[in-house]
Amino acid sequence: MSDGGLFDVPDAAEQERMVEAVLFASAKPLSVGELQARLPHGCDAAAALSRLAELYAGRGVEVRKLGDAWAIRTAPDLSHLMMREVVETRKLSRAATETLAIVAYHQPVTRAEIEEIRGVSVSKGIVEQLMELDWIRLGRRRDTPGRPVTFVVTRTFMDHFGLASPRDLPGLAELRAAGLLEGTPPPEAETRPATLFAAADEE
Amino acid sequence: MSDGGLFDVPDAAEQERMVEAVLFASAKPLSVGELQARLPHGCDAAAALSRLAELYAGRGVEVRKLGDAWAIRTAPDLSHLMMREVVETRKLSRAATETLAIVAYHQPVTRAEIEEIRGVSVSKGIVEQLMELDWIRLGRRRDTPGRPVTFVVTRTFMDHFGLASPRDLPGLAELRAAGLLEGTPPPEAETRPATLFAAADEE
Amino acid sequence: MADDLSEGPVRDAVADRLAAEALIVDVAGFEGPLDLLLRLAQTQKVDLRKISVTDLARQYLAFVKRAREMRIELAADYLVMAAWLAFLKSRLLLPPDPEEEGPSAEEQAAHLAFQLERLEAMRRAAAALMARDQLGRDVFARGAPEGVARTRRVTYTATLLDLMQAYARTRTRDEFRPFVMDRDDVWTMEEALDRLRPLIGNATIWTDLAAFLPEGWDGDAARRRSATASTFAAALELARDGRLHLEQADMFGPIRIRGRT
Repeated sequence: MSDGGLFDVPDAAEQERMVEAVLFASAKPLSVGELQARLPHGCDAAAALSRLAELYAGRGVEVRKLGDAWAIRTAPDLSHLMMREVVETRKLSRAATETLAIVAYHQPVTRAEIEEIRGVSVSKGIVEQLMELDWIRLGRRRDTPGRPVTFVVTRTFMDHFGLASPRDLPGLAELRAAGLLEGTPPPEAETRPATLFAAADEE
Repeated sequence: MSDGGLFDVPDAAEQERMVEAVLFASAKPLSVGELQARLPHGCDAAAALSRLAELYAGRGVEVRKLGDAWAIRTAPDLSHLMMREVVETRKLSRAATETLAIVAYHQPVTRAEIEEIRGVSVSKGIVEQLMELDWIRLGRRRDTPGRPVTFVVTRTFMDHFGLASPRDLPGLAELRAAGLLEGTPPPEAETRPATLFAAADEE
Repeated sequence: MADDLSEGPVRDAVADRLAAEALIVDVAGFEGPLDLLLRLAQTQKVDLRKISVTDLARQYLAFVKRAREMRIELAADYLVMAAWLAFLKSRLLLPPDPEEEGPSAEEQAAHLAFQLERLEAMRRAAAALMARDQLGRDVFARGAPEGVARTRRVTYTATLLDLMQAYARTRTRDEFRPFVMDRDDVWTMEEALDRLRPLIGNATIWTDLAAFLPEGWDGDAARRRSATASTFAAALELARDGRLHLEQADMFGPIRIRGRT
């Protein structure tokens, strides 16, 4: 350990210990930047992280990448031992899970687009519920007339569903290959009922 | 992993994983008995625990015995990483700024001289604060009865205020010319402080 | 339930009511016309891309007709969809009108099929998402996270301007201080007392008060006045304490004092 000199950078093993300690201490995932900020100057959090992830592979707890952040989580195959730790959560309604899936697979997505896909207007309660769970949040406004807000999924969402990246969403590649994630505009909007659905957005 | 047979006992490595995961997820330290109760039948929690403690020895976190229970805790030498320093910048108090100014203009200056100029006694706290900021330090003792200590400004002070030398500080006449003095003092005041500076310089 | 069997109309009424209730439940169970269409399409048991939109339109219209016969209030969007599907169905069955502009009936049908397929895909995706290992259910975070202690460090700052203004303030404070009497020419009573006390012991004979004025205070009138007043006051103070005697022979005559022995 080198802790004497003011500008001594801890060696690789020590950096690994530091990342390990900080990651263990936090219940929430930490981004590389956040980790970096907690380490002494000159440390390479990203390198220490990847070494640490390797070290923990196959263990009872794992170093997992969750979106742009990292966290230590118990191995999923040991969930049966954790009955006592299970947090009872209210079951999400079908409408809410569908809306969540649409945000996750189509993000950034506007409310009108969600309604187009689901064929019904999105109730305010659902968006509120998903935002309260910190699973979706507002993204950038769309550069189209009216500059509608968009929704994207959050780091908490990635953490909750154990997703290392949005690309890891189940079946994403197949859906994309089938063209089901493209914003295919309707052939003509005037006569189609879809316009009526979209109108529900305004209510 | 053996999860098929009803009476299969997990092997040693698997038991270690289990203890690791349970200990990690538990909100409070667990006794050997409690761990034993959480593991499948036939496991040896104590043995797995001691192997795990060994495995973690020297790592960023350690398996520690707390009373008669066990928990995963940050290694004590890394506790400094668990501190987040919030730096708050405040404006120096009026009394401290005045004291500092007097030291800068009259250095080396004794406490009694500062008090004479300010017209009030200088609190110990202010001198300590200015010394802690490394803006003033003790100069040579004055060759007068009682040999009082003197104060001078530091290199840090010069850096902070962007001064090459304390002599670069503008005189009172210049301050007034720059409109930095409020009010209209009597004309004789023009010359008096200047001579006082000169006298202070000679000391 | 023999009565029910014998009385046909009653049984029919019950059956109708049950059917109506089932339909109400069904309509309530659908999330809009698209959801209903998807459910109907799924009964065709074919790839949604190969779905027969005309069959689907027929099924949907039949559903709406039945709901109307049972006087079930259908939301407006179900009826709009019905009207559109009836229109689409008729266009699909007729040869295309070469004069007509806009998308063909086939294109509109294809888009409807796409919409249904996309909705179904999102439903499957939602199910797949929910089936993943979830935090707090299958995967767990540290049960006893060690919080980050926040320490507050306060740094102080000042600018050169602050410094100069502060100095200017201290150097000019005297010039603006509240008015106090200049004490250069004042001999205070405390000073007179301090001077008189040790001298009076030796004054065994009557002595003019003026003799007790301090050196240098008998010349300038202002100074003499101040010293005389304070020395007189001090003499009165000491007389009260029984330390000396005072006498004045006549009005405005000299005041003489003598120590008390």
